[in-house]
Amino acid sequence: MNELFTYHDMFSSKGPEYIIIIIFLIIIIGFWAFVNMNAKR
Amino acid sequence: MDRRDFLKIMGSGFASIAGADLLIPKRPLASTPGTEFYGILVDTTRCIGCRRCELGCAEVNGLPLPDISESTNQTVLKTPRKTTDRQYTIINKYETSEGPIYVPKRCMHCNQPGCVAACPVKAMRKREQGHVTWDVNCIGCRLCMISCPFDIPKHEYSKAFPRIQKCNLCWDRFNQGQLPGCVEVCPTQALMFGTRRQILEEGKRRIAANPGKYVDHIYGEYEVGGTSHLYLSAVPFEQIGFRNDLGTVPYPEYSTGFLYAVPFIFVLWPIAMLGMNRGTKKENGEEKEEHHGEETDKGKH
Amino acid sequence: MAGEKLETVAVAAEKAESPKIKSFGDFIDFLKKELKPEGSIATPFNIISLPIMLLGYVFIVLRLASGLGKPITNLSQQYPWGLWIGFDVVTGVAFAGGAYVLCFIVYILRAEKYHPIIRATVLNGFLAYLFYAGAIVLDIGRWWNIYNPMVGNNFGVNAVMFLVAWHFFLYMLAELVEFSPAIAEWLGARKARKILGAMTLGAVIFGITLSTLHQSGLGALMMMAKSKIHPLWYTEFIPILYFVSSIFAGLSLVIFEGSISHKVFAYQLDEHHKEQYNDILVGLSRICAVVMFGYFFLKILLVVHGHAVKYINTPMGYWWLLEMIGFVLVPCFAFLRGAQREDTALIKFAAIITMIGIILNRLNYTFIAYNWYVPLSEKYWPTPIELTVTASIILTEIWVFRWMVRRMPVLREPPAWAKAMGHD
Amino acid sequence: MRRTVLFLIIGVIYLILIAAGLGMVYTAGEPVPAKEREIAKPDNKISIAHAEIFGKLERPQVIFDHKKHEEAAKSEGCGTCHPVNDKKKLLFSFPKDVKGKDKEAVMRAYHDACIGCHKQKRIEHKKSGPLVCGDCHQDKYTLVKPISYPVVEFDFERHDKHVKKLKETLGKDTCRQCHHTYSFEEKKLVYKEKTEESCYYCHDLDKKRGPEVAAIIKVSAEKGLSMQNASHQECLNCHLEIRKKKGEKEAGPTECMKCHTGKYKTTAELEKIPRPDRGQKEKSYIYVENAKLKGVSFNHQTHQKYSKTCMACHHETLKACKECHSLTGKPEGKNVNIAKAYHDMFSEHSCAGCHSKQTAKKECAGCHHNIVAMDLETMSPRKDTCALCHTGKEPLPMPAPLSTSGLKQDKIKEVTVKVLEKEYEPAKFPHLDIVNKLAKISNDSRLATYFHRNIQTLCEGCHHRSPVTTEAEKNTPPYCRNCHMIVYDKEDLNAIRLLTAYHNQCMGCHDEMKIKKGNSMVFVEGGRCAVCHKKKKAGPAELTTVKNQRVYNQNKKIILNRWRPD
Repeated sequence: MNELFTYHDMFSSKGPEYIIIIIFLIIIIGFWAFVNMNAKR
Repeated sequence: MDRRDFLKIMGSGFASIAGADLLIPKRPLASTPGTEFYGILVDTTRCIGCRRCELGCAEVNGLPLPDISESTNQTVLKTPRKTTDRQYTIINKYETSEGPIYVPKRCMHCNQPGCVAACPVKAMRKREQGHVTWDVNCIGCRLCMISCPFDIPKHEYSKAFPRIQKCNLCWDRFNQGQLPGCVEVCPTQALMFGTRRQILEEGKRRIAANPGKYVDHIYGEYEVGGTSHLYLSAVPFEQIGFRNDLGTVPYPEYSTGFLYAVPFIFVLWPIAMLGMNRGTKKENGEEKEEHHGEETDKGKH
Repeated sequence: MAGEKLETVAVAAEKAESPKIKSFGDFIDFLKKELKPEGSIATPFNIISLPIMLLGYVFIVLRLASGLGKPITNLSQQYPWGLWIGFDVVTGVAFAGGAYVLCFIVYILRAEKYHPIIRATVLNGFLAYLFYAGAIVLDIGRWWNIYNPMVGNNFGVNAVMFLVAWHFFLYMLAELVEFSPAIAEWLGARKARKILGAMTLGAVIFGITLSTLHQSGLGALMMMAKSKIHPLWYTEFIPILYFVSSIFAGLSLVIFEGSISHKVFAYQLDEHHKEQYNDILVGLSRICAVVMFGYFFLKILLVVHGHAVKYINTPMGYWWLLEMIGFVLVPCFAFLRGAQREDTALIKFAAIITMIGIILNRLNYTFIAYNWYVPLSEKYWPTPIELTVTASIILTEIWVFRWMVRRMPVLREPPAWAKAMGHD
Repeated sequence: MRRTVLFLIIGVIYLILIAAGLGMVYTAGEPVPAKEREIAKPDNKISIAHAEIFGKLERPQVIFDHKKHEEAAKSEGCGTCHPVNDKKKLLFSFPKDVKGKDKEAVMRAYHDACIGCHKQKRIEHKKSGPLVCGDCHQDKYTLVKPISYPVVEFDFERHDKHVKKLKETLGKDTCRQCHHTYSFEEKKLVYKEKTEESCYYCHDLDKKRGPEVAAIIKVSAEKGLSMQNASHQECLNCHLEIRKKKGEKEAGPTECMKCHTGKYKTTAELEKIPRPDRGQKEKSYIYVENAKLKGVSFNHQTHQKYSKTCMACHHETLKACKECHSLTGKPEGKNVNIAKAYHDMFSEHSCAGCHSKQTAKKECAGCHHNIVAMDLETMSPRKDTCALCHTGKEPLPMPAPLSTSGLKQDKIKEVTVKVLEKEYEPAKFPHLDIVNKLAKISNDSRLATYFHRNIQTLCEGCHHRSPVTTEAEKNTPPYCRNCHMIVYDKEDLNAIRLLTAYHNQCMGCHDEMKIKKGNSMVFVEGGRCAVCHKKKKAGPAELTTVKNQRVYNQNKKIILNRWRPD
């Protein structure tokens, strides 16, 4: 019940989320290179 | 069912798949004019754990009668139980700071029940007077059991032709203008039957009238969007076996996100894919042709 | 399958010349002929599978006679859904996802490269649905009402289950249409072949849309179990997770199934197809890798979003990590590595790991991480009977699959007259 | 080939992981018991944990055996461990010099003091204590609750003992031995006769007091004289001195357990002990200038018998109420006006508060639990009730004890309740006995005797909502049936039915009065119901009011079995 009478920041996790997204976007570049790399020929 | 309304039904069926109805998912109406939710106010400070409600319930519903003699009560009440497919209501005993407290448990009859929203064939229904009832056109998918925050619907696993069993707030007796069996036989009026408006008022009045007797919280006033069963208690509700982590969002809300998405996907996907398909087509089909040609050669030799 | 090995491409070519069916009588004779088993029956596979299947059927009869309760299944009031829904239906459908993905690649994006395996995949998907829908009949308590969502007099139009039911039904039709050209060729029904071939694209688009919805719909079923599923697994975005995971689940099944059937039915394949095949595997594994990579980050994102990070350092947390790292990240890179050095063995291995991971993931939602807080004594685990029935369902599907592949132009080249018609 | 083996190995590893994981997950729901044990008998041991400084401990707490060390250091005396203040008085703190309040300093201080001493002893080849961490920080104490001693109650009896004993030697300056107050002029402790007060007023540092006392508290806080330190200093130093002068058995105890017994005297036990005399009046007529109501004549002597300390009422200082509380409230009284000061329901210090606490006692609660107490907020209070205290004359008239002789004995002898006839024998309700019992209870207590003016007052307990006056007039209080219907009132479903009325009234009273017989919560042999109404021998036509013949028939056997006499 107490969420009716107390404040809690429901967006408290947003910061980390953005960080993860940024990390993802950075990694994806390297990953993409890795995907297109070809061991043979 | 004559041909016309058969068509109507099929029509609505297909329309619903195409999502026409899903734009505004239908949910049990909170209150249509003239009808209001009925419910039961359970005052756990009044309950003396005589288990007569279990007996009354068993009688009106034709269930095997429990033995409520004192000697058995002592043993039965030792460990908290759950309702079963043979017992729609049970009383649990909890040792708390305020001494032993007896708590009758049964279907909470949510204002917006998860089980009703989950049912693919409307076998579970929220009546306009608040009763959540079960019907025989059920297919037994048991999604209602999964969707119920209080674990109330029970499936008769032992039977070859099972039913879903739960308290239906004595729907048929209600229509005969009678009280629910449990309420009728309660010797201390720990259960008060009435419209949700009345029992909520009464609960608040009791809390205000006896300072220090109750915790200032009516369980079911807001939980899962409000329930027709309301509980008063002298101790915090988690001490007498209630979950306090259910939140105040009506359970059907959780599936709306998906349901809203359906019609849009139905419109957008085909369009997008047709576009892609056409877009990737080679204007002069020669390449395809000769490709085929050589394959056919292979086929020959 | 020592038996088939003897057969030669010549035989295949001879089969490719399709029968002439004039009257219904001819059709019956033809069917009689076709129903006769090819090659010897006493192959090791048959010897193992047959008793299991028979036992399974016995148990199915038992279940219908005596209901779901013990000793048939371990289902309880705590755990309404067990192996039959959790594995047969939910997981099985995820595996069948390969069909719509490949259809999208081949028919929508026109990646002709993958054309050779499309029929096998679609057939596989179709059978999967057929038999897993069958599994539902076993699992639901009041199976005699199964038609109610279809023709019942009151539709739960805003229930997720209702959508899923209809989508199953319609998607089966769609896939049947997609596959029907093969049947037509088998029967040598040229006119029908032409019409059905023309219908393919429509069926494909309809099918993909439906798949998108019911793959995620299966996830949406669990949305109202918020208070019961462990917060590491429960998010508001379960449907999306289910959809995304169904992509690589389906593809890895295609890889797995393909690699087996290419051994078993090798005699049906011509050289051109064979040399193409490795290339196809590599391509598929690349797709898997990329999708899994995205899926991994999606999962992490949702855990943070759901304020569930604090649970990582608990038993459930370790279990979650095993699923995420052991069964998503590791196979993801295994796929990549395999793709780079065109190492089919590694790819197949990765596919298997991925499939196990998907199974675990789906079972987590149905009974492992579901009601995770109940003590051991009340927990659910499948009974031998449940396992046997599941096994027999899968084996039956394989038998039917084998029967159709042997007779219809699934892996083998369609007859010349059919090719001339084009479409698909 | 080698690769397949590799794959197999990896596969096996995966299998193991899954198995282990499943095992973990399936046992995740099991409850994990992690409870702190409590040491039953502290016997003179002290646990050194300092949660306020260290918070969560890295190593287990040290349980320090004070007795042992006392004996070991008998020759050197307490001075070896405990510091001495400027007045050559021992301060019972440890260790001697703690530099700062941070973890490092405190830990260092302890280690230096303890280990240093132990080392010293080793060097002197005497019996010595441990030097290694594990020997003091013993692992078995990790899950042990830090030892805490029960508070010492220096009740009137002990006070009386001390006074008598000291009078022999000290005579008239006995009191100044312990009692003192701080004067800001002289900046030191002074003693004024007839102003002795409890230590708590100034040394209970965490109580919030009025401006005057707060200033003094501030001083004692600076000096670190919390209640604990102050009392240890006062008592122990004195005891030790006497021990030096007169030897062991004359002197008071110096052992923890001797004072910290955890046994407390009840008011009843202390009733005979004369209260310390600082010139308080026996009876006083409480009268406030131009107050609305008449004055109250208050018997201080009788009242002080019912409280263990003076502080029970004199919460700030040992002054009269009106010193701080006036008609309109004064700052020194936190602006609480005198009406509130006397009638505050929820204060332990006010008359009304204390009296309403008395009504919660089990003898009284039976009736009083559903009688709403009257306080200032009550609209239109009953004049006769106010008049009970506000007599406006002295001496205070004590009414005669209640007697039931006035009532129509035979008429109210016994009541037979036939509500549950279908199922039970009619219940016999010993009405007269109960009335007599209540009268007795009332007569036994002074308070009740004073407030229950006539026997009809008692009727109100059960025959509620019917004023005394009506009952006084014609000797026939209403029946339960007059208000409570047998059936449900369809209009007002909350209306209490007769059945409920009986059950709630009877059992409610029994519960409140903690009567085991007829208690609603406690199971009894042969069943709670049978306590009041015996089961009928024959099976009932129907068990409940529910009409359900079909079910009844199909379950007849079960029912009859259950209703066969056992």
